[in-house]
Amino acid sequence: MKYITSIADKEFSVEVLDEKHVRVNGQTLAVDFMEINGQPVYSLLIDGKSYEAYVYPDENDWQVLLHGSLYQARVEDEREKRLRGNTEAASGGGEFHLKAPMPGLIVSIPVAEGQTVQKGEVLLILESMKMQNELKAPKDGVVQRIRVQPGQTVEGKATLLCVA
Amino acid sequence: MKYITSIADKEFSVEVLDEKHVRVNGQTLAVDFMEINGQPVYSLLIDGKSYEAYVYPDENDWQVLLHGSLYQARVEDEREKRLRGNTEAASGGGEFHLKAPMPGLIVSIPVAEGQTVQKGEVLLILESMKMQNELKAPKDGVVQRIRVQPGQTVEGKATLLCVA
Amino acid sequence: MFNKVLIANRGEIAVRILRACREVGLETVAVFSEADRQALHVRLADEAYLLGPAPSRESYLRADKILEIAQQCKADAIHPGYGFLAEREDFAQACLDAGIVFIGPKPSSIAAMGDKMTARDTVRKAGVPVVPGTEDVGDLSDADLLAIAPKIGFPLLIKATAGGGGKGMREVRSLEEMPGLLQSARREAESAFGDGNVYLEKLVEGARHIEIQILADAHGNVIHLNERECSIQRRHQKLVEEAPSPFLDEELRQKMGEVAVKAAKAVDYLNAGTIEFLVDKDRNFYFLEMNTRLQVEHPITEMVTGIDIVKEQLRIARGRPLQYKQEDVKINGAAMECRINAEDPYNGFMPSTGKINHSLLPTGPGVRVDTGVYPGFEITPYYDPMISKLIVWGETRAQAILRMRRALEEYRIVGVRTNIPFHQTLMDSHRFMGGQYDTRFVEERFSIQEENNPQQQEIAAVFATLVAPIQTARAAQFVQRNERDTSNWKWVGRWERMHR
Amino acid sequence: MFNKVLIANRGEIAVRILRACREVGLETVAVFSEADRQALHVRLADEAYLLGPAPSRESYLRADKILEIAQQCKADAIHPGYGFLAEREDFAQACLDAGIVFIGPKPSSIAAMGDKMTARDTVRKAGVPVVPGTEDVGDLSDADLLAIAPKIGFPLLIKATAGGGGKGMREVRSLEEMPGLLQSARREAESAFGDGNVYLEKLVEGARHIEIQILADAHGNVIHLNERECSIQRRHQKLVEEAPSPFLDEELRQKMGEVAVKAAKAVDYLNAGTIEFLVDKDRNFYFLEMNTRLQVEHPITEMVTGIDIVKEQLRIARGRPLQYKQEDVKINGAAMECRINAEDPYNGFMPSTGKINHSLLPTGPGVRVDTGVYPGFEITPYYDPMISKLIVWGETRAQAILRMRRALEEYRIVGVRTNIPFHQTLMDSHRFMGGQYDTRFVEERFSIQEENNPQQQEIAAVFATLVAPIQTARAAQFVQRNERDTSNWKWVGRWERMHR
Repeated sequence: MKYITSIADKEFSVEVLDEKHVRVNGQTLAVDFMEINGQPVYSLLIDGKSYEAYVYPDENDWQVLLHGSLYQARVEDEREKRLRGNTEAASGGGEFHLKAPMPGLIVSIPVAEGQTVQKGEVLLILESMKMQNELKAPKDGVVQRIRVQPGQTVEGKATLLCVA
Repeated sequence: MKYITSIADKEFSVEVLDEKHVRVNGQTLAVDFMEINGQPVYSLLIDGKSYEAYVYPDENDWQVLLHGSLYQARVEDEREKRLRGNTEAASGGGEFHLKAPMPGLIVSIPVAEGQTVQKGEVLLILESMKMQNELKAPKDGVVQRIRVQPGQTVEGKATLLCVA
Repeated sequence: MFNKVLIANRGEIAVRILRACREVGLETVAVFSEADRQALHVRLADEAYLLGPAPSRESYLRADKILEIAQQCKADAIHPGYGFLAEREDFAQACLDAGIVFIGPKPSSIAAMGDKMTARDTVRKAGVPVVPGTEDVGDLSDADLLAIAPKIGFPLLIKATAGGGGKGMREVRSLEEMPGLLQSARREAESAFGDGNVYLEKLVEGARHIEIQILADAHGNVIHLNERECSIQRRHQKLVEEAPSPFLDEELRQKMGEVAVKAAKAVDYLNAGTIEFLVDKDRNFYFLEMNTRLQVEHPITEMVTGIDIVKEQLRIARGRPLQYKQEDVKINGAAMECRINAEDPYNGFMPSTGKINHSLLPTGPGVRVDTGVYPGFEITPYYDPMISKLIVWGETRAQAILRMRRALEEYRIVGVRTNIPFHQTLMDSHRFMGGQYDTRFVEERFSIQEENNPQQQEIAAVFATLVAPIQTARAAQFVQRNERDTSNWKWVGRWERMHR
Repeated sequence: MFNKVLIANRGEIAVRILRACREVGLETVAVFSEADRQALHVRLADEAYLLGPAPSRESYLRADKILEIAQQCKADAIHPGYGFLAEREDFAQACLDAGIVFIGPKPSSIAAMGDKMTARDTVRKAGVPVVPGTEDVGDLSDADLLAIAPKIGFPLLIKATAGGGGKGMREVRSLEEMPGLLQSARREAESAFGDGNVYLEKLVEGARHIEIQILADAHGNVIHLNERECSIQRRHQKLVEEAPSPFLDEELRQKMGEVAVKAAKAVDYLNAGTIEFLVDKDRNFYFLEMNTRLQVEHPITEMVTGIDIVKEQLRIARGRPLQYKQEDVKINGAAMECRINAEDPYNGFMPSTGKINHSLLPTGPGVRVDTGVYPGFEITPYYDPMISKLIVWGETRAQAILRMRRALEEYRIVGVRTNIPFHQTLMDSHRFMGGQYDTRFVEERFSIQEENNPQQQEIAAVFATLVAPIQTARAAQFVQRNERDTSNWKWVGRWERMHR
C-alpha cells in the first residue's frame, strides 16, 4: 500500500512493502515497528536506529511527538489526496465551533455576538486547574451564538461559541 | 452477609453490614474499601487507618500480602464451613501432582518411581532464570508416574510427577 | 515534641512531607477530598480522613474541618505544605490555640510577610534593599496610585497587597492605560485573595528572579542555604529552577545570603522560608517578597547542600537547634528542577485533564522524581496541573543539563499532554545553556517551534503512516477479538437470552 | 577515543551504561534477543540490533554476532556490563583485534583473575593474604584433593577453578562425604563453565564478605573507592549490599584498600574492578577473588563517594587519566542496595515469571532505582530474576535503613511475586540493624515467618472477606459492563449480521 504523508509543507511517499520494509521517497528501509504495551507509544527501528514516538489521532491528521518535537501528519492514499484537493478548492473556510478543552468555569467572554475577530484574538477565558486559560480564535471571522455566560461551569467538550 | 474468615489457627467473624461498615468479632468498624487501578491491590481505610494489600486467590484460599507479611485466609459462610468440616473428615490426603511453577529445564530427578519420600524431600531440580530450583515434596508418600526426564524442557504448569 | 503529623495538603508535596515524617519515625495523617480517595498521599499515609467535595474551598481550605480531624485522631502537629492554608496566619494561630504544633513560622511572621506592602516596609527599615515603589502602608485609592505612578516612573507593576503567584499583577507602560489595568488587577486580586488592595513597584527590566532559602530555629539561629535561580517563568509561574545560579559570583551570593538572613530576622522568623529577590543586569538586588513556607523548588537546594529541608523543618518544630551552622553549608555540584505540568505546550499551555494510562519514570544516578500521581490516576480540573518535579544533580551545571536532557527523553506520560517538550526545547536552547536568561526569556525570546528538521520529519512521516492503518483498523480488530474470545460470547449469549 | 558504544548486555545494567554514555555525549547501540524487543534498553538506545533467539547462548553470548554488529554499525567501543561476555578474555581480545575499544581490563588481566587458582597464586606472591587451601596451580585429581584435604582441615570448601556465583561450590564437613561432593561440584562446574576443575579452600566460619572497588587508568594510577559489605547472601547470591561496612574501622578500611590496590597492580589492572575479601571475626582478611568488571552493587559506592563509576570507566577507556586521586575519595553518609528479584520468598525463593501489570516505583529524596523493566514488560524464564536495584542514601546507616524501609513499603509490583517482603523483614531484624551478620546469616539465622501479629491478622481477614465476593462476582459484572457499553454492541451487532 502506498501513502502520501504530508508534514508541514513536505510530502513523503511512504510505501509499506511488507511487515519489515517500507519505501520512503523511493528508498527502501528495514523497519521493525511495534506498539508498546497497548499504549499510543510506538517503537520503530529503522535500519537499526531506535525511535520512540507518541502518535495520536487529531481530527483528520496524526500528531507525532518525537524527541521533543511535535509533527502534524496527514496520511492519505492517492485517491484520498485527490479527493481532498477537490473538496478544499470547492469549500472556503467554514464555521469554527469553540469547545471547552476541559471542564471549567467561564471567567469572562471578551467578545460579543456579531463582533468581528481576528485570528489569535481571545474569545473566552476558562478557569481550570487553578489557571485562567485564554481560548483564542483560530481564524478571522464573526462571533456567533455565544452559548455560555461568565460564572457558568461547563463540561469538557461543551460548545461555547461559534466563529463563522 | 456474615463470613467466618480463618487465618492460621485464628477465626474472625466478619459481617459486612453495608458499604461503609463491617462488624469484626462483634465490633463495628467504619471502612472505606477500594480497588486501585483495576489491579489486585486494594486500599482499605478502617476507622481512619490506611492500609494497602495485595489480595490474590490461591486455590480455595486468599493470599493477603500486607505490610511485608503474607497471610493465607479462607473466607466461608457458615454453611460452607460446616460442609468443609465434613468433607475433610471424610477424605484423607489424596494425591499430590507436582507441577512446574514456570517454564524451565529439568536438571535432575533425585527420586525414582516407587520410592518413599518424606515431606520436604527434594523431588526434582528445575533450572529457570539462571537458577537451580529445588521442588520439594509437600507431604509424605510414594513417588508415582514420573513424566519427565533430565535434560527435558518443560512448559509452566506441566505435571512432572505424582506423590500418592 | 510531637508524634503524629497531619499533612494539610495533597499531591507531590503531601507525599514528600509524609516521606520525611516516616523516615524520622513520626506517624502520618493524610486528609483528602472526594476526588483524591485514590491519591498517593492517601495510599501511603498511616491514617487518612475525608475532608469534603473536590473543590478546594470545600476540602483543602476547610481549616475548621482539618483542625477537627487533627483533634479527633490526636495529631499533635500540622504541616501545611505550600499553597492552600500554608500562608494563612489565622490557621497557624488556630493550630496553636488548639495546642497543635504548626510546622512553620509564627502567625505574626506570616502576617508581616503576607501583606506585601507591610513586608516591603519592614525589611526596608531593617536595611534590605527594595524595588522603588509606593512606600506608605495602608489602602491606596486609584487616585493616590495615579498620582504616585509618574514619580516611580514607567514601566511599572501593579501588584496585589495580599499577593502571590502573579495574581492581580499588571504591567503598566503608560499613565493612560493605568486606570483600566488598576481595575482589572483589583478585580483579580479580590477574586483570588478576597482583598482588592494593590500597590506599585518599578518594573526592573532584564531582571532575574533569585531566591535565598532560610532556616531559623527557636534558639535564635538563622542560616541560609544559598540561592535558587527561578527566572525561567511563564505568566509568573516558575517552570525551571536551578542551584546555584549561573549569574551569581561568590561575593554576591554571600551578600545576598546575609541580607536574606537580615530580612528573616526582621520578622522574628522561625522554620523554613524563602526570600525572593530581583537581580538586575548590574547585579543590584532588591527584596521582592518572602514566602513563609516550604517552596515547590526546595529539592534543588537539598541536592546541592545535602540538607533535607523537610526533616530540618520537623527538627525546628520540635524545638531542637539546627543541625547545621552557616559554615557547614557547602554547595556541591549543580541541581536543576523541571516542573512537569499537565498542559499542552503546543496549544498555548492549555491544561490537560484525564487519566494517566501509562507512565515511565526516569531513574538512575542523580535523578529524583517527586510526584503524587501514578499510572491509573486521574488528573482532575480541580487542582493545579503539576504532575511531578523532575530533579537532577550533576557535578557541574553542564552535566546537570545533560542529565536533565536524558531524563526528559526517558520520561513517558500517556493519557494527558505534558510540558515535557517545552523542557526539552529549553534544555537544547543555547541561551539557556549559556545561563543567559531573565524572567522574560520564556515569554519573549523563546519558542517551542524549532527550525525544520527534515530527517526527523521523515521519521515522523513513517510513524504516522504505520500507525494510521492500525488505529483505523482497531474497531474491526475488536470484532475479531470477540470472535475468538468464547468466554466473552458465552456471557453475551446469556445476556441476550435474558433480554429477549 | 571513541564515539559510539555498543552495550553487549540487557536489563538494568544495559540501561545504566546507556545513561552514562548519553550523559557524556556518546552514541549508544543496544543488542537484543527476540524476547527483549520491547526491553527498556532497546527503547532508550540510539540504535538497536537483533542478536537471535531468547536463550543467552543464541543471543547475548554470541560474541561473533556482537562483533559483526559493532563493525557494521561502526561502534568503536563495547561495554560488556556484568555477566554474559564480561569476563571472557577471548571476547576482550577479539574486540581489540577488531580495532574496537573494550571498556574493561586487558585480556591478560581477565585471564589471570578468571582462573581462580592462578589468581590466588598471583596475588599471594604479591603479598596479599589468601584463605589457606590448595596452592599448586594445575589440574588436581580427586585423589590429589582427598590427600590434601586433611592438611587444610575441615570444614572446607570445594570451589570451581573457573568459578563465580557459587556454581560448583560445595561445603565439606568430613573426608567421608568428600568424594560424592567432589563429583557433584565438578559436574556443576562443567555445566556452568565448561570446565570441571576444582580446588580447595579452608571454610572461614562466621566470615563477612567485604569487597573493595578499584579504578585503574592507563597512566599507572590505581585508586580504591573503599569497601562494600555484601554478607547478606542466599545460596551465594548477594541480596543486600551496603557501604560503608558496619564492621570495618578506619584502620582496617585503609589496610584493605591498600592490599586491594596491590592485588590489582599484580595483574596490571586497567579500568574498574573489585577485589572480594573474606573477613573473619578477628578482623583477619583474605583475598577471595577479583571481579574484572563492573559489579551489580556499584551504585552504593557511587552514592557515598559521589563518583560516577561508569563515567569513570568511559574516561579510562578513552585513555584519559583518572579524575580523582586517592586523597579525593571521601565517604559521605551511608548507602544500601536491595536487589529486587522476581521470586517468591514464601515459597523457597522460587523464581516467578509473568507480565508486570502495574508498578509503582519509590521515589523522593535519597532514593535511586536502577531497572530495565516497566509496567507491561514480561519477565521471562530466560534470564536472571533481578527486576531492579533499590538503592538509598542516608546521612547515617540508621537513616539509610529507615529510608530503605519507607521505600520498600512504597514499592508496588503487580504481576510477578517479588522478594520485597524478604527485604522488609530483613530491615526490621534487630541483628541486621545492629550490623551483626555474616555470610550465613540469611540461611541460618533468619526467617521471613514472623511471630503472629493478631492485629495485622484481623486487618488481613477484613481484606480477604471484602475481596472474596468482588472477585467471585467478577464474571457476572462483565455482563453488566457489556450491557452499558453501547459502542461495543454496535460492533457486535454488525459482526453478527455479517456472519448470519
